[in-house]
Amino acid sequence: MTTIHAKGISRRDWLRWTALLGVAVALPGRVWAAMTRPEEAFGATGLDEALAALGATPQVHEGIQFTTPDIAENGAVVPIRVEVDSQALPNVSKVSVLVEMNPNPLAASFDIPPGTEVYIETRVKVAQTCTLYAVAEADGQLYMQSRETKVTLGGCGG
Amino acid sequence: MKCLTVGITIALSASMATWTKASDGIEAVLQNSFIANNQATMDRLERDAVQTACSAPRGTPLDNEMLAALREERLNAVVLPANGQYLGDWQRGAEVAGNGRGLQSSDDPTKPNGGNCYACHQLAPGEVAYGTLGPSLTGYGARGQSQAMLQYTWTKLWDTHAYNLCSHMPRFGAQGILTEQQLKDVMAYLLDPASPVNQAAE
Amino acid sequence: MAGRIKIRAQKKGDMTEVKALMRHPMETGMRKDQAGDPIPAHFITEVSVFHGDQPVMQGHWGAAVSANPFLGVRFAGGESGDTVRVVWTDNQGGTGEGETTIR
Amino acid sequence: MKRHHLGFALFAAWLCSLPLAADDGVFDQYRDLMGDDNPAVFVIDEGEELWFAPQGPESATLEACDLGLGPGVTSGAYVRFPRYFADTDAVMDLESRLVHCMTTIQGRDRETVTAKPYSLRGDFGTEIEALVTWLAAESEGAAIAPEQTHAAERAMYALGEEIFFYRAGPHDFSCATCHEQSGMRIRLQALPDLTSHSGAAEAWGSWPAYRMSQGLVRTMGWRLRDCFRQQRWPELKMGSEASIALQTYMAVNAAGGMMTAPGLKR
Repeated sequence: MTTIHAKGISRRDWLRWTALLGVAVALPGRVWAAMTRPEEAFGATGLDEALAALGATPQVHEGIQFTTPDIAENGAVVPIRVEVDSQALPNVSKVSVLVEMNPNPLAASFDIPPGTEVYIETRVKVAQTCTLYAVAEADGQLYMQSRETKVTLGGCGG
Repeated sequence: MKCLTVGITIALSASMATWTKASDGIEAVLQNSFIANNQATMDRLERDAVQTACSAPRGTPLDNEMLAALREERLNAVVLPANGQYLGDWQRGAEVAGNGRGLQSSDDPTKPNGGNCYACHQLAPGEVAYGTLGPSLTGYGARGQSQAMLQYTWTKLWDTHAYNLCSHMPRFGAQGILTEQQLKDVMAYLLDPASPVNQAAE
Repeated sequence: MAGRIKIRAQKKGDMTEVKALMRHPMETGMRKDQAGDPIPAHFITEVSVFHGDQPVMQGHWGAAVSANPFLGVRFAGGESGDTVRVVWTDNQGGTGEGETTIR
Repeated sequence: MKRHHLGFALFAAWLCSLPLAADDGVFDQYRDLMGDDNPAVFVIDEGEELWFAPQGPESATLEACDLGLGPGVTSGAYVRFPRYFADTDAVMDLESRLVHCMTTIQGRDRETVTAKPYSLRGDFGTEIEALVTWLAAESEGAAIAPEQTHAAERAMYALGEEIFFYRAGPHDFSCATCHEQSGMRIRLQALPDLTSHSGAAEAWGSWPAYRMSQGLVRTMGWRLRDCFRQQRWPELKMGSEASIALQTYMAVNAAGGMMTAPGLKR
């Protein structure tokens, strides 16, 4: 993994990820996951509560590029993309996606080891028209971008 | 292919033999092909005079006299509001216009039916999810609230066939889809100057 | 038939782009079935992407990720023929795993 | 290895089959972001496995099932449906033919195999849905060419046309209410004109389809049943004469169009 060293990984991070890897090989998924899953944030039922559980109040940062559709054909499947410009915002180690009006706003959280571009695409459920947030953690600080996505009624409405 | 929007168009251009009823076997086929499900019972497959007259496949010759008589009959059967009051609450009317449920096998029969106006019509300019099967009704209130206008609009909602035989629109009053109060609320949603239908887009 | 994953991994310059589609219902636990009984929550909680033996991303998911989830990530490096592996576990103890080689 | 490219091919086909923006392109950005991955690829695999899985009292696979092109011939079979089968002396759609094979070849109970052909809320796919999805994929790229040689097939078309325009129920809805005009939509959903070749080809050619709102692949049999639910009619029975007649009407109007199923829909 010369690429990882070339990117200037800290010794601490390297040890953490190799340790995780060791566990992962022995026990796929379950154990190492439990070490880092933000349970409290997932259980939060309001946006502020979820953000508080993730750490602190995030600052808006232009280095985060957050793409969601302005209008979604269907709230059950809303495609989202989070990209972080590592020049503008280096050392991002975690990215979270929140949907303001969902029963539990935190939809997903991603741990990013050094060497992985911060580029994540997935699809989330959006219960109703509201604001979506992408929150990035770098060097212990939280940064964010937000986007409104309108969810429309489709078909015959019944 | 030419697009015929309403049956009356077909009716006026027809001449030869007449469309009265589908082939004899179709009722039996439908009885064997469907099964009652909750409130969607089998008697719903039986057609009344309007449904039968308006089931002609495209290009079928029609009986103009029969159709004209049927339209007249529908017009005479319209029930105007008992107290002469046509306008209810536009805010409740907005709910009726946006609600697509009611009378389906999957619907709760204890809940009020919707009118589902937005399925086919544009109404408030701020709502982007509107259908185009019917004409846009945005700014409908500009037509005013004269007695003639109130009665015309009520009649369209009560039984569209009174004016436009074989229109695609449901007979919200005549078929008991909406209550008299709901119809008044929809009337207000269309005609009240304060209704979003009659506001400029944001 | 949960458990399956379709993966594509493609070289893009000095990056590798991974796209994975997972077979999973992602039930929130808040829906009711036709009879009105609650449908139990059933969703992927953890998903990881490996390049060879190296982890390149770990996701923690809630029930708000869509059914049959899609995940796209990019990592530095990767050569044609290298193995990319995606594994997940769900809240009912189910697991899924799939792998492919970089094209 | 063919299957690996299937998703991409399907997507390309789907792009080509997109309706001419009755929705004014409002979802273009959404669809761009969605990209090219159709979860129906899983259901295709599941259907293929079910075809080759021994089942029922006879512990038989469906390989002896004749879909019209001879026992076991699956490639290109779907685009010829609905069609007349001499062994049952009936015009059948794919779903009812599969039920026939399950009962005659595998010895399974008809009531059981037809008890729940389509997923209900909370289900994650049925055997019929998977088999139909795989068999549709086995006709991917083929021209829609339903049989119209037997008198019974032509009678089915005529019956289908009549049912298409038959208005009934408290809302006076027929199929034609929503599907006899071009370029219209309900809410934001574009409606195919099923009386026209292009509309019928687009619709018939894209079912079965993965419905994103439900996280499931749905078949044309389900599509019709759900249309009638929304028409406020009673429930359409799977494999019923009315269902097969309407499918014949659509398929014949669609003849010459391309099979692109399984589609990807709202």
